Parts: sequence; structure tokens; C-alpha cells
Amino acid sequence: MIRVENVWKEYGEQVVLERISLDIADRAFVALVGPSGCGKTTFLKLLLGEEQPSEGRITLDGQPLAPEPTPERGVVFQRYSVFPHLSVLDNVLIGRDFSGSPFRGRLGRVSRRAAADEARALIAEVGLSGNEDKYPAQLSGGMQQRLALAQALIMRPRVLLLDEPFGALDPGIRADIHVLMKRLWNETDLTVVMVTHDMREAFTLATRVIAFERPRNAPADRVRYGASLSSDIAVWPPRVAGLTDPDSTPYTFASPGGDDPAQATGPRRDDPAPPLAGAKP
Amino acid sequence: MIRVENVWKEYGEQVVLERISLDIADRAFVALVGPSGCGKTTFLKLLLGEEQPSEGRITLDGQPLAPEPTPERGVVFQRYSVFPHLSVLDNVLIGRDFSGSPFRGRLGRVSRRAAADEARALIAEVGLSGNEDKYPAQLSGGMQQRLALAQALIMRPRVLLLDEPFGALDPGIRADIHVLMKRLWNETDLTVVMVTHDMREAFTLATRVIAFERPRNAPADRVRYGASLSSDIAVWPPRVAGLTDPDSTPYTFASPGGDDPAQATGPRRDDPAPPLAGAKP
Amino acid sequence: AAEKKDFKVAWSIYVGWMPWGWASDNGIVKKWADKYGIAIEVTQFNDYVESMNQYTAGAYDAVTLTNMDGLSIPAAGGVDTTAVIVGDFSAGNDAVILKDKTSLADIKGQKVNLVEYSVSDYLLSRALESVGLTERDVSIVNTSDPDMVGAFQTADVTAMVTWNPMVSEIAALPNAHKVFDSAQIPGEIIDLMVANTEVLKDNPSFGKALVGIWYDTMAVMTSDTAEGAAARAAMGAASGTDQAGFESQLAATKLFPTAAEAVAFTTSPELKGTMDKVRNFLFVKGLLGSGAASPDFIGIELPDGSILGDSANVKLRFTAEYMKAAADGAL
Amino acid sequence: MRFINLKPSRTTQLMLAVLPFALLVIAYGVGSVVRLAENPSDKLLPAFASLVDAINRMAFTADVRSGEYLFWADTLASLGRLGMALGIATAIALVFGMLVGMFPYIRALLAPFLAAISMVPPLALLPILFIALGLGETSKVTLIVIGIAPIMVRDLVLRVLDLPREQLIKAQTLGGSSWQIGIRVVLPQILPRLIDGLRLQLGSAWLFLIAAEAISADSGLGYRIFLVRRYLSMDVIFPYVAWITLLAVVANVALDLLRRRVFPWTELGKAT
Amino acid sequence: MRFINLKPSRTTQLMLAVLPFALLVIAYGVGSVVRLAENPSDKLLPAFASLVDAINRMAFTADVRSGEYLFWADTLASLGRLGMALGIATAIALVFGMLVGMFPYIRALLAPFLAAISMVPPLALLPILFIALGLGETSKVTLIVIGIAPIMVRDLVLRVLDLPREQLIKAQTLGGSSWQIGIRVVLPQILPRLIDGLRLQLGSAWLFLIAAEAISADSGLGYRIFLVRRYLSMDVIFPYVAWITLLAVVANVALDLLRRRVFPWTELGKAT
Ligand SMILES: Nc1ncnc2c1ncn2[C@@H]1O[C@H](COP(=O)(O)OP(=O)(O)OP(=O)(O)O)[C@@H](O)[C@H]1O
Ligand SMILES: Nc1ncnc2c1ncn2[C@@H]1O[C@H](COP(=O)(O)OP(=O)(O)OP(=O)(O)O)[C@@H](O)[C@H]1O
Ligand SMILES: [Mg+2]
Ligand SMILES: [Mg+2]
Repeated sequence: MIRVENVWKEYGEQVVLERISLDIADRAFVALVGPSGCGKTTFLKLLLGEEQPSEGRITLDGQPLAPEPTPERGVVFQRYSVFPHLSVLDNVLIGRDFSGSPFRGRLGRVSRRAAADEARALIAEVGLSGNEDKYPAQLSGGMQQRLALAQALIMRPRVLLLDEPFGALDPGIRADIHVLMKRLWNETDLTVVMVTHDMREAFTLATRVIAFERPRNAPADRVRYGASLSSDIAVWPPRVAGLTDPDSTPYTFASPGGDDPAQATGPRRDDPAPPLAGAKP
Repeated sequence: MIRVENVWKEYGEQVVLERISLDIADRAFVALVGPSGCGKTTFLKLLLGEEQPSEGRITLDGQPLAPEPTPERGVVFQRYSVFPHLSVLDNVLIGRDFSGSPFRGRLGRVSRRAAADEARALIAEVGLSGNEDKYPAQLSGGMQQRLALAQALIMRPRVLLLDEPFGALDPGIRADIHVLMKRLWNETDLTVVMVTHDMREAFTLATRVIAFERPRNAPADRVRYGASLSSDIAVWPPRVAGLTDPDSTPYTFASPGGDDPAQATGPRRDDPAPPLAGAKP
Repeated sequence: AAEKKDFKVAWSIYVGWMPWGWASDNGIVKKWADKYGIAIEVTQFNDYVESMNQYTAGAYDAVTLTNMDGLSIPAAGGVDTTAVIVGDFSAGNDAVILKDKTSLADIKGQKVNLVEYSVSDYLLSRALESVGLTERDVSIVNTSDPDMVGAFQTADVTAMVTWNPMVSEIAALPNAHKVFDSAQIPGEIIDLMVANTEVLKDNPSFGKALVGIWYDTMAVMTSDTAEGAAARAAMGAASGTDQAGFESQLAATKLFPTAAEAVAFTTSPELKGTMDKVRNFLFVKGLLGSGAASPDFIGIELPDGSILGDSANVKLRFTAEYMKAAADGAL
Repeated sequence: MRFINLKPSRTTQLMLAVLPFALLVIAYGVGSVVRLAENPSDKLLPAFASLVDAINRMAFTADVRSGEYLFWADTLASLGRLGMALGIATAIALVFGMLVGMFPYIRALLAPFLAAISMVPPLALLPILFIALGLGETSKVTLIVIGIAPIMVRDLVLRVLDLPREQLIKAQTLGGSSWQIGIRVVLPQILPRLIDGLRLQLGSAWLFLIAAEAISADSGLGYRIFLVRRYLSMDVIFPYVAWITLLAVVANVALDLLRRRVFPWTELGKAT
Repeated sequence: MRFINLKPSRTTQLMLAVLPFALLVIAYGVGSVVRLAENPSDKLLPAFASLVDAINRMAFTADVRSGEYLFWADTLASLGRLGMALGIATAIALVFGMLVGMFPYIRALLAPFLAAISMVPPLALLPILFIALGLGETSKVTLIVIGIAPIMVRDLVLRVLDLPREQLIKAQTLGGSSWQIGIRVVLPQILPRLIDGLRLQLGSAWLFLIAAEAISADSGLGYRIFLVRRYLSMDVIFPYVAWITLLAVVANVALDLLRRRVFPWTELGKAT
């Protein structure tokens, strides 16, 4: 379980996040939404260990988070998540290379062949079979993100952090990758935290949708007040990893869960898509 | 009216587009869809005059298109459509600067003041009032695209060409800008051709949706066969610029219009969104 | 310095010093080094100044230079230096050249291009003296020596002082007139092979080897044989010209072909007068070191043991000892 | 924690920055003491006191012959030449950079030629330069210009070619002519890069200045260095070299500041 | 049509590219004829026949002194020095570029120092260099290295800092140590840039080589140019300069090809 206790984050003068308290259960799939610039990426960086909270603390299973990125927390960014100089296969294998060869950073022939089998399986899993020898620049955006997923998954991370991973993809490809994502989440022992701009995506995938908002957004206040949790919505009917049919259809949502510290309000902007038209505030 | 007559486009060996024939009526709003890499941008470049057809010809009101970009055809790209070194106001004014001052490329004080009033009105029109002195880098993505629209519109183009103009925006902002786009199209004497990846966007805005597809997409065929028109769908009930309520709600679509040269087939990938679930193939 | 076996000699490309390269190429250096059981490494410099600097800083045991530079550079730099070989003196190799004008007195008021603080500067001051002018009557523009020939052909250069091979190149140009040359001050611009006094004192065989090499080479190159011609051709090639060009430069050089002639020149009383002129010139130019209160600041020892200047600060020594040994066949 | 993630604090940063300079000074001091112990009039690594002496003599005592303060006169002469050369090179880079970058015809004409002449070692062609331009200031300034302008032009051409094609298309749809696009779209966007290009060439410019002054001059920092090199007066050379380095570093920083001031949008771009 | 949109055909392109070179040759020819008409023994712009003569003499006739073909011996000597210097500078740039670019501590320590020493004019410090390293090949190679390495290091540091931060984070989540990230993520991505950096410094490298050979050497292209400069033997200097330029241009193209061959993914990136 990830526990976030009264976390603040400031950059110099500017308060970006304030009073964030949150528990994320094991195998939860949390979608993080909120207006641009409200600190979603910053929050993910805190979870990742790339940045440290200015105040408060974050624990994983009761242990303070390592203050730098570690293999137990995988990540996929919107862009630049794969290495342009490595082929698809090498991109997936590099995690194994790192753990298996401290000095050369590359496995020997024999152990690499074994690892390559595993990598190929993962590549097939994300639907990239046959592209093993291509470079990322030869893949479409959607394929690159699939590759980034496979690359992260080979480390079997406890937590997978996604920062708008599908934001740059077209809707058809995005739908495919959603199906993939659900399957991976169901089959793997994985807690997922995903930042997205897309409400529909949030409700399609997540077990829980958390919104950040800056309560005071006047230009004069931008520096002195940060964003905080404005709503926390458990998706209904509840999805449970490995149990529910991942493609169970119409989504709606229940009232906020018990651990919601803030009064729930609706998303800042109503998404124009019909499924949200009936959202309860 | 824009008439595209049996246009082919080849880059060296590679055939990108083949046998494209198409009439676009005045004040039409055409959405161009199709899988990635099928030549949508290439087609727009042909309309723009940035590229010339390898075969066939394109006429505007019976006249061959000027073989280079001219002010009668405005354009908004997904990125890089505004000038990073100019303030918002200067970005909108630069079109006037060009036409009014052949040598300095910048209007004199007095005439610039008059033009600035017009520009401010346009800036207000696209909802950017109060940002006149900011630089593009200080605007969000959505605001930059609004600015690009205002910048193009000040030239009063006959045709507005849009290449995934809203692809990088988040859905909330995109909905806002859709409303704006509809209004502009209704109020201005404008024919619009828009490339998009988003089916919903296509059907929200367009009077007509045209799909490109490569009939032979096996790797071996990629070079020798280009994309062609695979479906041409008139949106129903028909939208007419300046007549219908732009926000008239549920969209559905009729069978292909009479000028459809190809047998209509549904979009290549079904968009998972409910509105399209009932799309007729 | 203690006794040692390995010695380093620097020489730079100039007509009077070309024999060093030839001797090194043709095994004469090795022959004499072997004879004394030492090793001598001979290094060629393109840049004369750098060769002296390297010697002064202690990187070389011996170097070729002129009497004037020997006093102002190593000696003024605190390196006690002994002239082992007096090879030649300039008899026309250095010259004052005017453009369009034919008389030295016309130099008044002109800009003169020369290598500042070099023997050219000294030659100019002697030339000016001879027509009753001083350096205040001209202005000096420092110009690097390899560029003299090109520089003379530019419009704003009207007067130049330089040395060979540039002198003969420039003199061949239309409008160029040699109005004064070192033949008019014979014996004042002397080309030497000098060595570090301490090294020499502890290793007299090094000095003997140098002298041996030198006069062996002289014997070949001054001979009228085919072998001599070949040597002169090789030296010409090494200095960037051919045999004829090299021989014309030699003609303006009073080379001492035998040790006996060199000894006679070195022990003649004129040397003292020359060095006195030189040190006064250097003192006026401020080149005897910032601590020099008078021309006497640095002591110069002459072959007869007499000392010019401060006997407690002798830094430049002339000796005929080694050349005499060669003349006497006592090597 | 990985070394890659360790960030020094402000103070540590400052101390670390000073360290190599301090070590250099100490190494010099030790070397100097050792050499002077061997030969008290050694000139290669003069004692700090001699350096101070020399600075005093050159900068704060009038020269007996000319009555000038040589150090400052040299600095003025050199900076004058450098400034003029940099100005001319910048102008050339701007004009040719834009022409070659914007127009395919001019690019076809000049790009290969530029690539070739940027490889010509200018020092080897000095005689031609002298005879064509004389030995005065012109030839010194020209040497610097020839040395740095081709590289600056090529840099700027690349920069023009880097401008997103979309911008040029957009400008055309707004009715811009080639000329208008040049002065309103291309020029303002490459000016910041021009300043950066100039910064990158500062080192070379000094190099050529020194080379030019070594060949023929009667004042200037390079002139003095080569003149006193004849006597291995390192007590003068070291302060002069340090001074040249300082001037170059200051110019570098000043140009960077200038760019930030004059083109604030270049910094905005980086922030996003 | 706007000039900006006009693109020359393949043939026109070729003709345009040749034009400036042809003009240069013609200008030379005319200048030479004019000067020789005035003074038949003028040496500044020798007739083409004299150039051919000189080439024959230098490249295809054995030298009387050494029996060597001077032109080729000079070329070999210079290329040897240059190659070694470029190799060493590249290695230094690689190691320091990565260290300074990747590690904030090392950056704090060395970045300001590098900025300063890249501005030191190395020519002014020649005596120190020669005395510290002797006059052999070492000091010539070192001069070139000192002249170009600091700039290459700084270039590479910028390149490392340009790597998307996301990549380094991602590598860490894959369990990479600083060392592993260095050799598997950073190194392969900056190698192509290193080659480009080397290309940019080729001109400077030749410059320093020539300067070093001018001081002390007994062979080398720069040595020969300075040797015959005393006689204004432009008939030798011109072919040598042209040859140096040609060698540099060829090296430039060869390095570019090398990059494309060895790092094919760098070209993929551009295509998109
Ligand atoms: N390193 C930093 N230094 C200073 N301010 C920062 C830094 N990183 C982020 N910020 C500020 O923190 C705020 C939140 O940024 P963040 O990137 O977390 O937003 P976001 O919610 O991810 O936005 P988006 O949806 O656009 O990705 C912004 O105002 C940003 O300017
Ligand atoms: N200048 C060019 N030279 C050669 N091939 C090109 C060029 N421009 C485009 N192509 C090729 O033409 C095809 C169509 O490209 P285009 O950019 O028009 O696709 P698109 O439909 O806009 O794709 P996307 O949805 O990814 O923007 C691609 O295969 C591309 O590789
Ligand atoms: Mg973000
Ligand atoms: Mg496209």
C-alpha cells in the first residue's frame, strides 16, 4: 500500500501541491486527473522518487520511499520513454542487462539468449511481434508506448506510474492499448497510477479517479497556493484486478470512497462526451 | 469550389496517393480521416500548394491552384503554427504587416493602430483577450491553437486548411475550441478542410467526412501502392454554414453523397466511443 | 650540473647554422659523440626565438645564436653561457632596404619594419648612427621574419631591416635598394654556438665534440669538390632553397673555414669593442633585465680572461679554448 | 543514492568551482619556487612577486619611451581590432547565413564553397592577405574575419534550416514575400543564435588576433606577448594571457546576458 | 513564385556548386597574368605552369637531401600528428563530456574551469608547453589537443544535458546504476554528436598543427609552408594549402559518412 501523508511540494516560492493525503491500495488502478499545470506530473515525480516532498512523507508498505527511482516503480511517460538508439528487443532487454551485468551493463551471450526469450514473450504480449529489430523511430507513436510498457514490465515493478502515456495517440489505437492495459493490470501483480487528461480514459480503466485542483487560481494567488485533492471517486461497479471482466461495459461512478479527505466535486470541466453528461457533482 | 481531378502523388519511388478525385463545395467543412501515414498531410500540402501533384490537377473555382502558398488558403498545423518570437498581438498582426508594408514588413504607426483594433477584435473572438502581450510560450497548447486560428483568419482566406489542429489538446479544451470553430465557420465565408485522427471530432464539426486508406498495406506493397479515397460520408442531418444551429445535438450520418467515387466503407477502426457504436458500415 | 652522457643541441634554420643539420644527417655528429662516449641529440627549430627560449629554460645544453641575443636572452636570463664556437660573422647577410629611395639618409621619418630587439634592430641603430640620426627619427613596426618578403610588397611598407634569405629575395624586387648592410660593420654580428657554462665545465668532452663536428663539417662544405657541392646543395634544400641560393647567402657570410681563423678572430681585441657596443645598445633598450642599473650589470668574460662589466655577475663568456684545441689537432 | 542523482548545495557548488583554479595557482606556485631555487633568475615560472612587479610596470607605470601605459594601450588596440572584426564577421554571417539558409538557389551556389573555404588554414595565406590589404589594421581585422566568418555562416545556415517548415509555410499563407519572411520571421529567430555563434567563435577570434599581431603590429596584447617572448618574459606573458582569458570569459557572459535581455522569448522556450 | 520556393534541378545544382570554384580559379589566373606581365619574376601569384612545376618537384622528385618525396613525407608526418591528436582529444572529450554532463558534482567542479580554459589562447603558452613536454611529437600533439579538446568537451556536455530527463529516469527505474546508464544510455547517444563535434573542430586542429610545425619540426605540411614562406614561394604554398583544404574536406565528409554508417538510428530520427 502506498500512503501519502500530508505532502506539500514547493519549487522555490511557488507552492505546487498542498495537503495531499491519500492511501492507494495494492493492485488499485488510480487515474489522476486535473487541469493543466495543477501538479499531476509533480505528484508522479514524488511517487517516483525523482523529487522529494517539501513536507510530509510517502511510504510504500510502511517503508519510506527510496529517494530516487528504483526498479520497484516502473514508469511510462508521454514521450521519450524508450531509448532511440536501441532496437525494440534491446529496449526491452536493457532492464535485464542492468540487473544481470553490473559492469558491462550487458548480459553475456548465453544468459542474454534466455532473457531474450522472456523479452520476446513480453513483446508479443504488447502486440509488437515481428518488430524486434526495428528502432523506435521506425515505430508509430502507439507502438512506441507499447514498447515502453513492455520495457517497464520486464522488471516486474510493484507500482507502475504512467504520465499521460496515451495522450499522443489516436483514438483507435488508444482503444486497443486500453484493452492491453486492462489485461496487463489484471494479469500482473501491479498497482497503477496513471495521469490522464481524458476523463473517458480515466473511467474506462481506473478503479478510482482522483482529481487535483487549485482552489485559488487567480493570477495573484498562483504562486502562494498549490493544488490539492478536490475529488476522489471510486468507479462503480467496483473493478478488482484479476476478478472482473476487464471489458465489462457501461461505467458510472459511486460516491466518494471513505478515504476521501476533500468534499467531492465534479471534474472542473464537463467532458462533452455523453457518458459523463449524467455525472453527479 | 475546389476540384481535385485524378491526383497522384509520388515521392521518388513511393506512391503516397493515387487516383484522388473529389469536389469540395464552397462553405463545406470537410473532415479528412484515415490511418497514420496514409497521406492526409500530403493531401493537405497539395491543397496548400506546398507540394505539386505528380499527376492530375487541382482547381479552385476553375483556376489552377497557385503552385505555392497564398493568402487565400489559410492554414493551422498541429504545432509550429505561430511565431515564437512575436507577441500574441504581433502574431495576429503580421498578416496585415505583410500586405500593408512590402518593404519593411511592418506597418507604420498609424495604420498599425487601425489594424491592431481589428486584431484585438479577432483575439477576443477566439477568447484570448488580455493575452495580447504574451509570447506563445506563455500560452497553453489550446490557446496557441486559438491564436493560430486568429492569425489565419485575419487574412480572410477562402479556404482554411487544418492539419490535426486540436490533436494535442485535452478534451475539455478541445470541446471549447470545437464550439469556437463551429461559430467561426458559420459566421465567416470559409471552406474548411480538416485532417483529424478523432472520429468524434470529425462528426462533431464536419459537413462531410472523407476517409483515405491504403488498399494494400502489406509491407511489400507499401511503396508501390498509395492511399486512395475509401469512403465519403455526408453528415446527417446536413449542416449548412450560417443556417443550422451549430450546436444541434445528436449526430448520425447518411449514406454517401452523390459525388462519392468510392464504395463507402466504415472507418478502419471502430472508435470505441458510444456515439459511433451504431455507425453503419 | 654533474657529469652526464646525453646532451641536447638546438639549432635553427639560418645560413650560418645549416651545417648542424647536415652534420647530423651525415653521421658526423654521431662520429664525434661516439668518440667521446657521449650521445648528442641535435634538434632543428624553425623558430629561432623558441630555440633560444628552450635553451634559456634549461631544455637544451647548447644552442646557436648571435652574440647580441646571447647577451640579452640566456645571459640576462641568468644562464651562464659560454661561446664554444665562433662560426662566422655577417658580412652582408643583414641589411637595411628602402623602397624607391637610394640613400640611407632618406630613412628619416619613415616607418621601418623589422624584428624588434633582434640584430636587425642593432643594425638599424648602427646605420642611423652612421648618418647622424637616432631611433627617434624613425618609427618601428615589429614584423615577423618569415613574412618580410610578402610585407615588403605592400604599399605601406617603405623601409625594412632583415636578414637572409629574406634580404636576397627582397633585393631582387623592383624598387628595392639595399642602403646599408652588415658588411659595413664587419665582425659585429657574430653567429655562435653557445653552451651552458656549468655543463661545459663538468663535461669538457661535450665542448670538444661540438668543435670536432663543426670543423669536420666546415672542411667538407667549404671544399671545392663534388662532395662539397653536394653538401651545399643539401643545406640549400634544407633551408628551403637550392645550391645556388644557398651559395649566394654564404657569399654574404664571413665563415671561418678553419679553427685557426676563428681563434684569431675571437682573440682579437676588436671583440671587446663590439661587445661593448652591443651591451650599451641592449641597455638603452632595457634588455639587460629589469634589475640592470647600468650596462655593467652583466659581466662578459673575454678569451684573455678580462671582464667587461660586473665581475661578480659574469654570464657570458667567450673562449678560444675548444677551437684552439681543434686548430692544434688536440681533440 | 546514485552519483547521478547527487546534487551539491549552493555553497558546495561554489567551493567546487573554485577548487581547480586554486589548484592551478598552487601548482604554479610550487613549480615556481622549485625552479627559482635552482636558478634564481629563471624566467619560465616567475615568482608571484615578479608577476605583480610586471603588472605594475606594464599597467601602472608610464612607458619611458612613449609615455603610455602599455598594458592599457595594448588592450585598447586589441579590443578595437577584435570588436571591428567581430562586428564585420557577424554582419557577414547574418547576410550570408540568411541567403544561403533561405534560398535553395543560393544554397546550391554557396554551400559547397563555404564548406571548402571554412577548411582553408588562413595563416598559410597571410602573404596574399598582406599584399592585397597592406600591413595595417585592415589585414589584421580581415584575418580574424576570414578565420571565423565561414564557420559562423555555416552555423547560421543550419539554424535557418532548423526553423520548422510550418512557420515558413504559415508566413506564406499570410502573404509574406521572401524578403518579408526574411526580415520578420527568419531574422529575429536567428539573431539569438547569431549571438551564440559569436560566443563560440570568441576563442578562435582571439587566436587569430594574436597571430595577426604577432606578424606585424606596434601595439596590442598579442604584439606584446610575442615581443617579450623573445626574452622569455613570462612575468609579462602570464598576466597578459590571464587578462585575455578574463576578457574572453567576460565577453562570453556578456553576450549571453545580451541575448537573454534582447530576446526574452528564447528563455521562455526553454522553460516549457 | 517566391525565390524561397524555387528549387534548382539536379544539374543546375551541380553547375551552381562548381561556379564559385571556377570563378576563383579564373580570378587567380587573371591576377597571375597581370602581375607576371608587370614583373616576370613575381612570386606572389605564380603561373599555373609554375604551380605544376612545384607540384612535380615536391611530390614526384626525390629530395636531394633525404631522398624522400617531400610532399608525401610531409603529408604523412602531418596526418600522423593530426590523427593522434584528434584521437586523444576525442577520448578526452568523451570521458570528460560524460562525467561533467552526467554528474552534478563533477559539473560543479569542472564546468567553470572548462569555460575558462577553453578561452586561453594556447599559442601564447607555447614556451611552457615545449619546455614541459619537449619538442618531439608529444608537444605538437598536445598543442592540438589543448586547442580543441576543451571546446569538444563543452559541446558534449551540452549534448548530455540535452538528453531528455525522462530517459535517465526510465533507465533508473530499470535498475541502471550511474555507470550502467553512462555506458548503455548516455554513451551511445552522444557518440554521434562526438563525431560531429570532431568535424567542427577539424579546421582548428589544422590551424594548431600548422602553428606547432612552424616552431619546430623537420617535416610536415605546416613546416614546409613556413620554411618556404621566407622565400615567398607561393608556387609551393598554394598547392600545399589546397591539399590541406582537400584533406580537411575529405575528412569532414568521411566522418559524416562514418556517423551515418555506425549510428543508423541518428538518421531515422531526422526522417520523422
Ligand atoms: N522544476 C520545477 N521548478 C519550478 N516549477 C516547476 C517545476 N516543475 C513544475 N513546476 C511548476 O509546477 C506546476 C505543476 O506542474 P506539473 O508539470 O506537475 O503540472 P501537470 O499537472 O503535470 O500539467 P500538465 O497537465 O500540463 O502536464 C506548474 O505550475 C509548473 O510551472
Ligand atoms: N517529403 C517526403 N518524402 C518522401 N516521403 C514522404 C514525404 N512526406 C511524406 N512522405 C511519406 O508519405 C506518406 C504519407 O505521409 P503523411 O505525412 O501525408 O501521412 P499522414 O496521413 O499525415 O500521417 P499522420 O496521421 O501520421 O500525420 C508516409 O509514408 C511518408 O513516409
Ligand atoms: Mg504533466
Ligand atoms: Mg499528418
